[in-house]
Amino acid sequence: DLSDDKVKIGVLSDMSGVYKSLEGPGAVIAAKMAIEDFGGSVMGKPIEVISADHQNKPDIGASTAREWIDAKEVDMITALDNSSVALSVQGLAKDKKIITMNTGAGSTALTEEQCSPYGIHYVYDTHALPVGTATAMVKNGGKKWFFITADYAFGHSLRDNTGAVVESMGGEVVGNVNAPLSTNDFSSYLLQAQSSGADVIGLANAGQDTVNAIKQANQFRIVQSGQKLAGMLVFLTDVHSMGLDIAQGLQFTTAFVWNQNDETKAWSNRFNERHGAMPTMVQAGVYSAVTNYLNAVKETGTDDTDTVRAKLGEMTLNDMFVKGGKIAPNGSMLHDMYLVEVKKPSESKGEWDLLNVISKIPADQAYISMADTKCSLVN
Amino acid sequence: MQPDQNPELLRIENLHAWYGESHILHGLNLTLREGEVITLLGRNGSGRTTTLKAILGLVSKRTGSIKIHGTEIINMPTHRIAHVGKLGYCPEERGIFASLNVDENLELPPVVAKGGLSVDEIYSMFPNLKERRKSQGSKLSGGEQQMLAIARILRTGATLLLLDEITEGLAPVILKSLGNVIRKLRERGFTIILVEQNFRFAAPLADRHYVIEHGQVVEQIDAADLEAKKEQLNRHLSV
Amino acid sequence: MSMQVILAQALLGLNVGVFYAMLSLGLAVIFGLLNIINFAHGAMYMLGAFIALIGYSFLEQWFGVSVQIGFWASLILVPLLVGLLGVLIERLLLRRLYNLDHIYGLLLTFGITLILQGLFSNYFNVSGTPYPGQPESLSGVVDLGFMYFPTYRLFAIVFSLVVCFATWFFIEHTKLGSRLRAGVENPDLTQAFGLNVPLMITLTFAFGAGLAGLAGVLAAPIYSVSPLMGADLIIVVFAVVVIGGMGSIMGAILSGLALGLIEGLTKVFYPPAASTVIFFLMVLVLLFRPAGLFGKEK
Amino acid sequence: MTNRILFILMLIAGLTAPFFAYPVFVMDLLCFALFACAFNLLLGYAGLLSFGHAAFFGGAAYITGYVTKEWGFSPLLGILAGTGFTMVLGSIFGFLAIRRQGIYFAMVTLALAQIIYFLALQMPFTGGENGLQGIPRGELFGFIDLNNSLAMYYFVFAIFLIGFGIIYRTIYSPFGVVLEAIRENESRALSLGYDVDHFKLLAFIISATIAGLAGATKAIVFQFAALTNAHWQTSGEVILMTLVGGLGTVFGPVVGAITVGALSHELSAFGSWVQVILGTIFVVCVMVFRRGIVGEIQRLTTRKQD
Amino acid sequence: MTDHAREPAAILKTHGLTKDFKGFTAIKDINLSVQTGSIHALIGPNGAGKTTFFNLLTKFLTPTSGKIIYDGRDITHAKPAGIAQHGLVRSFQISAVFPHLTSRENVRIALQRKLHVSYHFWRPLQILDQLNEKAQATLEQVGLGKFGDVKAVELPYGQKRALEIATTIALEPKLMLLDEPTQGMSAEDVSTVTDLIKRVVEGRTIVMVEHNLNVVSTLADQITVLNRGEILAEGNYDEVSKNPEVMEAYMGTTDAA
Ligand SMILES: Nc1ncnc2c1ncn2[C@@H]1O[C@H](COP(=O)(O)OP(=O)(O)OP(=O)(O)O)[C@@H](O)[C@H]1O
Ligand SMILES: Nc1ncnc2c1ncn2[C@@H]1O[C@H](COP(=O)(O)OP(=O)(O)OP(=O)(O)O)[C@@H](O)[C@H]1O
Ligand SMILES: [Mg+2]
Ligand SMILES: [Mg+2]
Repeated sequence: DLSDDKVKIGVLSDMSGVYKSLEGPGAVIAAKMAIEDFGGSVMGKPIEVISADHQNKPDIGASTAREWIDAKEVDMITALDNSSVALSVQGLAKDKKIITMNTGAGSTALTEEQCSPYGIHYVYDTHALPVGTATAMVKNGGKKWFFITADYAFGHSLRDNTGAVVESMGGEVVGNVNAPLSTNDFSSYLLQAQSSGADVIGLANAGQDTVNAIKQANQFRIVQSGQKLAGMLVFLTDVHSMGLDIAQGLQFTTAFVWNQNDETKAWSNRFNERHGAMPTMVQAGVYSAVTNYLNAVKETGTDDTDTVRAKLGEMTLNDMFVKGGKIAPNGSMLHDMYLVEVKKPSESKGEWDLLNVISKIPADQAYISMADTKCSLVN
Repeated sequence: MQPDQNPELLRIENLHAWYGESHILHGLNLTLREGEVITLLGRNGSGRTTTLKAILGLVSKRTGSIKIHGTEIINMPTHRIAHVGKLGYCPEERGIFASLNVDENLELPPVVAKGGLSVDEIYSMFPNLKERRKSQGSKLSGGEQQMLAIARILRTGATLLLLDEITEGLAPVILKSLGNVIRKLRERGFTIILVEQNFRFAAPLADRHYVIEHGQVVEQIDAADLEAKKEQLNRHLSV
Repeated sequence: MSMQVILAQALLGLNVGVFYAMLSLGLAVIFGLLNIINFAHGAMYMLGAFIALIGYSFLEQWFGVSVQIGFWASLILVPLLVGLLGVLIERLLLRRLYNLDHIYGLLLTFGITLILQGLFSNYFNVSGTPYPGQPESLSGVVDLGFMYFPTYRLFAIVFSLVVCFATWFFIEHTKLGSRLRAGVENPDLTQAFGLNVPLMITLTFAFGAGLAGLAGVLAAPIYSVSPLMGADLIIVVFAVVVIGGMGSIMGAILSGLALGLIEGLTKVFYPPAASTVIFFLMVLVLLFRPAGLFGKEK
Repeated sequence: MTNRILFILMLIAGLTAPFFAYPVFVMDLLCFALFACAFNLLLGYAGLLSFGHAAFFGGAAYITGYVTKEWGFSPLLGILAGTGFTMVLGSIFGFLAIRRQGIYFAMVTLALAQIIYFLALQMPFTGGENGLQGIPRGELFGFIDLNNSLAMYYFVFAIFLIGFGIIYRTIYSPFGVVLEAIRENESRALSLGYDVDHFKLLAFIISATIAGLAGATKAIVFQFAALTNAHWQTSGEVILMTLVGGLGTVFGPVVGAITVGALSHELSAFGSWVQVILGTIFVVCVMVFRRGIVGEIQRLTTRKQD
Repeated sequence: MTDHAREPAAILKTHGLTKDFKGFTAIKDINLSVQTGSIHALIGPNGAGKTTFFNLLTKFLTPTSGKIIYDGRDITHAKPAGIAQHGLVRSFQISAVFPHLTSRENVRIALQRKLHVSYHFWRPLQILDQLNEKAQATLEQVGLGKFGDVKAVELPYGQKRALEIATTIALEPKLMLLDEPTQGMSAEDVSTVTDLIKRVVEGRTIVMVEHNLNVVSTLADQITVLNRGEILAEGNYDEVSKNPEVMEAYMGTTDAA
């Protein structure tokens, strides 16, 4: 049976800031599509969506989530595209016994040090990202790295994990500079990176920050002067807004490529019609997460948190977004990732035809194994 | 010169003036010919300063008629009146600009007509000021400020001067020379309205005295009749 | 650290500094002459950038007119438009507050800032939209020997410096400055002398606003255009004006440039403090020279 | 008389509120109301515009959060620690700022607050952008579990009443009278032998302390201390609240905080339009309702009596 | 000079007091002594330095060099609030009241200081009621007995002046410093204020700057004439007004006034 006679899903996302275009309103659309495709109701009871802007502020995120849980009968919270916000909401949801299915945040702390029995990390994490990208770059001779890091949980985590990968491959981290979230002038940081003598400038940031940094590197002719840029977290929309002229050749890791097969294409085109842009991996991830949550509710016949969470842990996830995905006890959703490269302008056959898949990174390489996890729920 | 033959310069009829809600002038009438010097006498708060301000449009509301050289100015914005009326104003409490130095204060008022004094002439008339040319207005002594306030309207070429309590805070020695300045201006054909507390200073200078009470002219005394009407005057000016 | 690195960072600092200078100049003109703390100055800057952006990219999409206003045209048009908004704000709102405490002007402009920011946040991403209209002629790089420097940024530096010093000359070396100061100190008397004070005040405010708008256009090709671009800047610019000495035109220009440099170098030596170093300096300056570096003690 | 009636109304509203509204939200309002009252003491009664009060509000939250989370302080002790911290911080700020006048004063407080913001961002214990999360609500006096939202609510309401009471007393005290005199004519007060700076400093410290009390309480309520609370926009918001409610009136800031808080909450679905609406309210208040809600009501009622 | 002979009775003395303003010496090496219980007037042509001297005495300016001794203590470096606490109080050229307080409250502010509760923000206002009687008495002394509940702004000019004096004497000053107390007043107000000063002087000392010679001649026991920052003459009215240097520099005549 269902609490309050309905299932309510909360989409808590950045609706106005740096991450707006990669998750934001698109995530709400994806959630609604999931509900529609599910049939609009479960066990004859309505499914509702509620959404809000966390403004990238963990306190706002947490207090919104608190009110959703206390006063608005929300059963599951998704999106959470900012690691600080995700950590605070997941922490709160743990106390309040509510499932969070974070699709947007990256920090591995969510499934490691601060893992929660009700927190699911769905699309990617800062361990999965460098495995493909950094490995490939170091292999191609990029031994010395300099990081420009977004100065909060996600950036730090991405930098540390990438640095570890680089060093494990015999590379070296020669420097780092932290830039505040939502910096609009990276020139000073870029010049510092340039003068460090590094082979690779690792951008441990995301969204608009990455776009700005890459564009400005182009203005200052940094790549032309012989250094490589490594976008550690790049979304489809970022490539789209930079344009292929600037972005071509950039390699990065992603969980989803919209035009990979007919199934993804079909869904993505439907999404594009409603949203006006092709889905990013996290938007597609919201669709998948909501769908699977509803499946679990339907199969167990309840929205009781423990029951649903247990069910999710047993299921093998198969849909247009994920094939053979498994949700581990620490909350990490284990699935394959892809190393992709941005096409040359000449290769592109359309506005959104931007990426070539170079290789697949199997789930067991991408994600921290249950043997190594620091999550207290596992060991 | 025979001012009473000269053409009329200023005619005020039935002037009413308000500050916000308070009605200060109640139908004031007054006429002035070119070259005349008159005084406005009255107790504190009788409305003398207000009369000058009303001429300049510095009250919140005024009605009636004020004509200068035949031009009606009752509805004119303040900044045009000085030009139209060739008028210079020396306010009560001096109105020296604290943030400007002496030179800047002196050169601030725009020229409204030809024939004003040059800066050099002015400094020779007020040597104290010359010494302090670069001093900020706020740093002048009270008396120096008073001199500067008069000096600066002599530069503009104005021929109608509205002088409000210019003797306030001045040492007797300065008062004397100030008296001489007014006399000289008078000889040069300036028309002057003096608002004065210091009757001893004003009496020998003026052609005519107006006594104001509660925003109306209650008495008008020609210089010639002054002795005869002394009694009346004292009654108006003190309790 | 090599000299080259420091030189390169100094140049970038100067690049930031000219924006500080131009903005604090406008603020100083408005504060120094009108005694108003224009909190909306940052919003005017943002507005300048947005008008340029809309003129370039959105006219057709929004209004169905197929014109595109290029960068050079914006450089002239935008300051006029922002100045016009300044006229409206001054005439309709600020004018009624002159005889009240300073803080009401500050609060009013704070409110206006919220409105403008909110309006643009509804239509534009707060993290910024790129301005694509940078003129072709300025799109290259200049090889300075120790670094490649984008031509446009060099242009922005030179152009702003010219504007700043021209303004300074205009205000300090013409009678205008003293008339304005007088008009603010005692508007009634100044008008009684025959000066059109309301007009002077309106124009001054509009000029200050226009300067902010101009800075916005100049900034658009460098930074992405965002509804919040002015909000964080304005606080820094306040500090610049205070350090320079409130009301001192030259003080605003010089301290703007200097603080840009200092901030730039801080980014190299101790990046976390870059956004705060100015406030430390401000506290120091106020403790030892309360009227600011170039201000006159009252 | 009117104050007494208003006080009773406030008491009734405060006691019953959690039965009508979401208690956490009401607690949030109470914290802001107290913050605004503290701010009002300074601007409305001492004539000092501080643009840096967020430093106290936010600073106290961090200290309270840290000592309860890391050192295991009880919530009450934690709040006292946070408040005590702002008392010290307020003394330092006050000492530096009080010698400056008018707008310079506002600027110095703003600069000092920016430095606190910087520290909050950089110091390891604050968690930077992540904020200080997971502050325990703990137990009051060792047996009242504050995770119970009603218990928490009445605890917050009691704190509010205490803070409000201190401010009320201060306004209507011999000290308050001297403050008023200083605001009216500073140099005259000086020449009567009052050491004006000392009075301003004391007012500043009281205001900072109560602002800290509000911030510390908020940290316990939300179990969170975040940068937002120390940001200059929070300093701006508290001005808005005070102005809307009525500057220099005892109850104005309370009404203002509730009005502004409720509005932003109700309108939050409209995204950035909230800002536009708040901005418009700001402008309207400055232009036509300079007395604020309570101030206007007072004027109307006194007029009727005349 | 007879300065030394008068020394024991002097409540205020200056030694070589000098004030420079960026190269301009407004006050030069002034040695002045004010006898206890007297009314001492400071006159002189405009720009002579009277206001500056006054500001030095009241600590609104700090001297460049020299010393100020008040009631046996060196107050050269005291703070304005400090000297007031020792009974040296100034009144202002422009009327200085607390405009939105009532007359009674104005006076109470002054009386309150002696209660030593002014920092007590935890005490209720009612403890100030004990001052009401004294306040009323002080108001009556200056003829404002009926205006206790009137706000200061609403008082006419002359009464504002009286209120200011009431506030000043409420402090029970030993030495009052008055700067042009009759400036801008009509004849009637001048005489009211002059009377008032005469009435309140008992047991106190007054130093005043004044241009109105009538006032000076009726009130002052001792006159110091300043000119260009220096003392030109000292003495009572008759002595000073007959001094030819004074006549030239101040009155502007060479004949006796
Ligand atoms: N700005 C003002 N607002 C309201 N009332 C005013 C204002 N200025 C003057 N008054 C009032 O107007 C009346 C006339 O004032 P006015 O200044 O004209 O007097 P006056 O004859 O010049 O006397 P005084 O010797 O005081 O200068 C007085 O009652 C005064 O209180
Ligand atoms: N702050 C200052 N800076 C520079 N010069 C000053 C300052 N204050 C006063 N002076 C100058 O010192 C001289 C003495 O000024 P002061 O005000 O003491 O004169 P005063 O005797 O009071 O004259 P008055 O009777 O005209 O008021 C004047 O020439 C004045 O310009
Ligand atoms: Mg007058
Ligand atoms: Mg003087």
